Amino acid sequence: MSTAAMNRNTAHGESSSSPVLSLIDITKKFPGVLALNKVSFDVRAGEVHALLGENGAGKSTLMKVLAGKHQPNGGKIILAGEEKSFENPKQAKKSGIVLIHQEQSLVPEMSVAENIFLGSLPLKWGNRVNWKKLHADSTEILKRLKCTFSSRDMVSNLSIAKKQMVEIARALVFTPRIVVFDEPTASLTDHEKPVLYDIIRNLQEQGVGIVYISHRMDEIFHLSQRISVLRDGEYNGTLNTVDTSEDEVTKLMIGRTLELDHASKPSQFGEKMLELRHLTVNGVFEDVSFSVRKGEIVGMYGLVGAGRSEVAETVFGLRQPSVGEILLEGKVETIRSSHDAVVKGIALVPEDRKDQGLILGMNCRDNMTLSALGSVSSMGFMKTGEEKVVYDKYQQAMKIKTPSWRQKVGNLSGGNQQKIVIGKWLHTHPKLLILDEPTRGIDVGSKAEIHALIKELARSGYAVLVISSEMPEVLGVSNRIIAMYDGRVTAEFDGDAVSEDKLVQAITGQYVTDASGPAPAASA
Amino acid sequence: MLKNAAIATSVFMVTTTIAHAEDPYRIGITQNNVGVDSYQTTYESAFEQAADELDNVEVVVLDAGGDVARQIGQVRNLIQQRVDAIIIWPTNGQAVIPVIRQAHNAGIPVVVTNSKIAEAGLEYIAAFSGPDNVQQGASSAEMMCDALDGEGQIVQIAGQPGYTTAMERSQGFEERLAEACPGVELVETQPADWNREKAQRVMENFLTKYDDIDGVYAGDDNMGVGALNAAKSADRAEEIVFIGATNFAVGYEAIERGEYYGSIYQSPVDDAEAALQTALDVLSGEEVPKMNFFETPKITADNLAEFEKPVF
Amino acid sequence: MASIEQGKQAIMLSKKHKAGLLNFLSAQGILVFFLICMFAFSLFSEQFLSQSNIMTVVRQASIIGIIAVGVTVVIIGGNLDLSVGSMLSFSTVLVVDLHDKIGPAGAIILMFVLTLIIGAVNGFLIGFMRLNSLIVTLAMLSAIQGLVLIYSGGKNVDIANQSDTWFAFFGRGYVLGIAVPVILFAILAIIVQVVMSHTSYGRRIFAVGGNPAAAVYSGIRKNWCVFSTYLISAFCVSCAALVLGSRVMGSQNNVGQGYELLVLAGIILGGTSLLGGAGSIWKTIIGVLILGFIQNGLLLLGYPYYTQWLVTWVIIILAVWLDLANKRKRLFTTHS
Amino acid sequence: MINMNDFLKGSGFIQPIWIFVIVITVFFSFMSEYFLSVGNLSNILVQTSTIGLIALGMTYVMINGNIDLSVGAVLGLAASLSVGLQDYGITIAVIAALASGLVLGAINGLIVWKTGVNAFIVTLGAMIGVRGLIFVYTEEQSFYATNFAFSDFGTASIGPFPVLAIIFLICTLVMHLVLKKTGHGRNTFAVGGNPEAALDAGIRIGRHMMINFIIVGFFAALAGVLLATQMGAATPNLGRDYELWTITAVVLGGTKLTGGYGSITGTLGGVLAIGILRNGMNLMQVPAFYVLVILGVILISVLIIDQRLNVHASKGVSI
Repeated sequence: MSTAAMNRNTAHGESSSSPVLSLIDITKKFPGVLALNKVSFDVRAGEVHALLGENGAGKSTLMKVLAGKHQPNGGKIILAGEEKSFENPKQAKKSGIVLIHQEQSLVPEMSVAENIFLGSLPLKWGNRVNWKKLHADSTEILKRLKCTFSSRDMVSNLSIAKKQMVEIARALVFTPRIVVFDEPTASLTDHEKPVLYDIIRNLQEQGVGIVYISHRMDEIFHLSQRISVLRDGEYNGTLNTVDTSEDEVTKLMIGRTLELDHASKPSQFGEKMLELRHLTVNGVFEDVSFSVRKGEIVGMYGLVGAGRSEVAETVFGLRQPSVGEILLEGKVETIRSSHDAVVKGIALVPEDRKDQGLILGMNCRDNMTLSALGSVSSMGFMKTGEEKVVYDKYQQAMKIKTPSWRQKVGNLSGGNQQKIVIGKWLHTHPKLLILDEPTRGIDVGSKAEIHALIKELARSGYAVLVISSEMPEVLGVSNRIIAMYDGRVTAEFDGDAVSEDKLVQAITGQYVTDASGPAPAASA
Repeated sequence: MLKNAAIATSVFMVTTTIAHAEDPYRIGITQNNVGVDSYQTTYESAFEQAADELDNVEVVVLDAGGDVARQIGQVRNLIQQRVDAIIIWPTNGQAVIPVIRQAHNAGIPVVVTNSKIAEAGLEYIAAFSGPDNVQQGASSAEMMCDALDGEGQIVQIAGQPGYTTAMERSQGFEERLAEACPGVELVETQPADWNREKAQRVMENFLTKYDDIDGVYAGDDNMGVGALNAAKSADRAEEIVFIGATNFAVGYEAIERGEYYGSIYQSPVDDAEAALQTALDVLSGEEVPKMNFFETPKITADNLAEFEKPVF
Repeated sequence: MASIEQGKQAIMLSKKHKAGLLNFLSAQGILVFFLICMFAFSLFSEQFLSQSNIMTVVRQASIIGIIAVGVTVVIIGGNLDLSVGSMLSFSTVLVVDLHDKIGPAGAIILMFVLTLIIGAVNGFLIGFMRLNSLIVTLAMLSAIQGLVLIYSGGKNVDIANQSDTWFAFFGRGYVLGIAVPVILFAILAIIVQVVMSHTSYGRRIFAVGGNPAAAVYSGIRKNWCVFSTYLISAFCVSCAALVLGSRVMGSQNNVGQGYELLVLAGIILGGTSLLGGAGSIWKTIIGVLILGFIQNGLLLLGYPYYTQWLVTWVIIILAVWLDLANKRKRLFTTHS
Repeated sequence: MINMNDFLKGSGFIQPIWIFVIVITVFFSFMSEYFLSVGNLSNILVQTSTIGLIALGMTYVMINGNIDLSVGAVLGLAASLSVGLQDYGITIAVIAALASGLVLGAINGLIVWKTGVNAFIVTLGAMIGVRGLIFVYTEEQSFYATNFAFSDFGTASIGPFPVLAIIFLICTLVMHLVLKKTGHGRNTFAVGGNPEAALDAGIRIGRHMMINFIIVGFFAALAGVLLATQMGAATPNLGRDYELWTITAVVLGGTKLTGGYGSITGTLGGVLAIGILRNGMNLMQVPAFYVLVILGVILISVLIIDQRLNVHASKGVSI
């Protein structure tokens, strides 16, 4: 702790300008929980200040206090030398503080312009919207962001990346003094990120103070000047980016050095567990062929919208193929429904944990046994004793941190939630495990644990398909990598012998191997 | 039955007198709420049958489903279609007056059937044809007096609040009761919406609330039999006199068994035929009195044999 | 880090113990409210707590209660069923009309089969066609009412020989001094409660209502689950029709009109959320009984019948509000 | 084929419900000679104006992500007040009636806003309770307007156009413009489409909800007053089941129960569809019992068609 305190002092000492924003001793209590305990944080004009911490450390709460969404129980907010207290988000926005959300916070059935000016539509007399001004102003903002879409487009028709741009455009409505980016790249792919970086630098040049929250070390070291760390609701130090290393930051975040599982990738492969032959779902993806062997981890890499999740959903019986075959252990199978898929030994850890993975209002135990209720019941009646045994087994095996099995899963951190989803599927004893973005929005510690778990599962004979938009993840776990672009498989690589350049080219449609090119039969 | 015969003859006569007319008369009827009870349903089929038997009548049969607004719309539609006459079974005695006035102004004669409309509207209608509900209530009160020998405490189960028939029967009953036998005290009135099950529930509550009930007056036999059911379940049917109105088959049988004291005999067939006949009379230019009540006699165990069992 | 977590939990737990009684009371708020109501009425009316009055109220409430048991399952599964009113008319008219035509046994069997078919139509449209349950059951409310009228030709139906048919048992019979409708209600409630809380089927329904997408992604056959809740609802309506038909020994075409709202009011009053994934049969029973006793109590006190509507208005909102307020630990929402 | 889909889906300028309206109009005009007459068409407009006026307000409430089940009862109360208070003069009676709608709407809105209780539950309670208020006020009696000026208004026409139809169409136009062009209208979409985002953007979601409940309360009351002018009277049971037909009409018009999507033009189509079906079936003398079944079946069919079109449009997995 003393090193951290020292670092903080050093950081302050070196500052060329005084902070435009200071949060001093902010305390926030929720019923039964002390979410923030006397946290201090400041941002200078024109700097990118990264805010780090594991999930549940209090980053988002701190930013919500700043943006007027929560009222602090103690502490001060000083903006440009003036003490402020924001009763609602609008006041904070008026003072030039803008929060760009992690979750999509757009209204789908409204135009881009209306979304940009949400809550502050320009009005004429009689409460009438001044459309001329609205679109003129919006167009100008979009131009600054180099966006190609029109302010009149309906948001529901935009791609995820473009939606993210609309969120950012919102920040520029009022001349912002502070912009908070909360996991802005979560839904962006690697090739879309540079646009975002440009925007951030542009804001910096205009003297805007940036708070940047992310789990991705590479981004933080690429962008930020300073890094502050929160742990368990308490301030844990500030570091100058140039003077520190990933290891030091990680240590500060989790309070220990990360015990990375450096065990190598699995290497013993069995027969083909899953094989797709020219699989097509009309209008979604086309002519997808690849296979996964037992004991093998196959990574599927591509942009959001490239059709990766959709391929997984088709294998899991949630979509029906228009053309092509799915083979399980060498036999052609029709998978009619997700229930059918479970019976046939397929497990899918879905992309969206909260919406697809868990029943948030149910307790940990009930979520854990949900996919294999037959195993913990007889004649339809639940055997609660056995249920508890099953739960305890996976809870211990995966080190799930929860006070009791009675805890609602909605109250757990992202990492622990994801482990419950994985536990749920392991208990079905599948032969094929598909993980769609298994570590999205999960803190560094849990991430490493999950990666190790995936490798261990493969070594014990599972066929594993990992879908991810994070290159390090794909490279780190996969034996083979399937690249997808625009609904097609563009290339297949050896996981240990591929260059990052080639991968990027493959998922942006610039590189196609001969082997996986579209077969002429499929287009007929 | 003499009366039926009389109507049949008059229908026959009308048929012969206007058989030479080039176009048949188009008569539109909008009923209150067919299907809510058998009376209205029987009325409808009797009306259609009576019309079928005449060559020169074409009818447009509509049902308001108990909704005043819909009935008004239907009358407007009938005006629009330029029917020759409109028969209306009012969902509400006052609310239909403006639209009746509209029909009147459009030169289409209106015959009100079954339940009366308020005085203000009388000048716009050609005639009313139906039972006298106030008189029915009074008759029931008289039966109650006879049955109880002018002494006792009774309860009333009324029809759906806000409906003319329910109000008129209650009014007739209460006024006549006070007048004819002040010794009989009406302790409580609750509505049961013409619904037998509801009447059964209301009566169950009366039975727990009052240790001593000598008589029950129900707005129709359907509800009266519900009350009887409740009293039988509580083993108190013996000590209670049940009197209803609009004799239903179930009520008729109960009178036969001696469980039910009496009711008012009112035939939907008479009702329907009288309405059609009144309309035809008006169309053929006859002088028709404003108020045409058909007879609704008391029915008790004494004169039960004089009446056919109702078909509904 | 683990120790901090545990520390936090320990603090939370000890706080919980201190507020134990208060928590218990607020969790059982509706039950407490129920007892207060009963007490208040008994002060003003001597008959209110008499055995015969209580039995009357419970017997009268059991028809609504039986239907509410089924609809609670539908609601836990994340849907609504507004068609139960018309369906009750349909089943009652059917069983009464068929009684004299094919005998009581045949009538009952055929009535159950046909009602279940209607339930299956609801279930098919909502479960498999994935249509919105509010609108579908609203449309069915109208369509089934039409079917009843077409079937009966708009006439009342009656059982001719009422004195010696064993059909009378369901609505008028007594076993050990307890009315058969009450016994049926109790048996159905217990069975369904056990199914919902102790079987894998019940667990699946809770999952489907709690998060339909996650249920599908967990390999649960959501469509079948939703479909089956409407069969349960239809089955309960059939049982209610049995009681109603036997009690009245006749039926009108609109006998079930408005029941859908009474049932919903009882369920909401009991505290089952309309959002799905939560709720219980016990709550529903309490809610239905509260409605019954309030109606009865007000009548005994001599208030006109429509005052119960005003009282229902107030207590429904109060009950749900206080429940919510207790969960969020504050009386009012904070947004502007 | 794809173009046809787009067309039916309403991404063009014609909404699917209007195609349905056109189809049944053509159908009935072949089936009945009276159907296409000016008189009959204006009849349809007058008859749909009651449900139609309420549906205008209901569209706002539903786009806002709420629902109002109490409209039928509010209509009944306003009708009773507008007739029952005529001893104080027609103007005062009408003002009091409209005010009752505003107040009850405000009460509903305030409860939804401040307590956070689901609007379905709040207004279900109000639906039962306000009906109780009517009975307390009227003591179960129907009220009669002694002054014919009141009922003359309900039957008056300007040229061939009935006054009630004109009022309805003007209100429709105004509400369409308010929804499309004003800050309140746009924010109504925002609150229904994404309440969380609206809150973050500083939109006062509680206030917008309350305003919309007041709007629907007002229109329910206005519909009640106008219905009373058609009858020159008011009955305590007036407006029962109207909430169901109103919601049905709004949903037919394409407004989503989940909020954030809908239009007044669609609602107008929905209201007209139900009105034309009822009128046309009356003209064809379809027995009343069958009308109920046909309306139910048509409603479900429209839902199915609408869903099929949307499934093809969205590429997501249908859960």
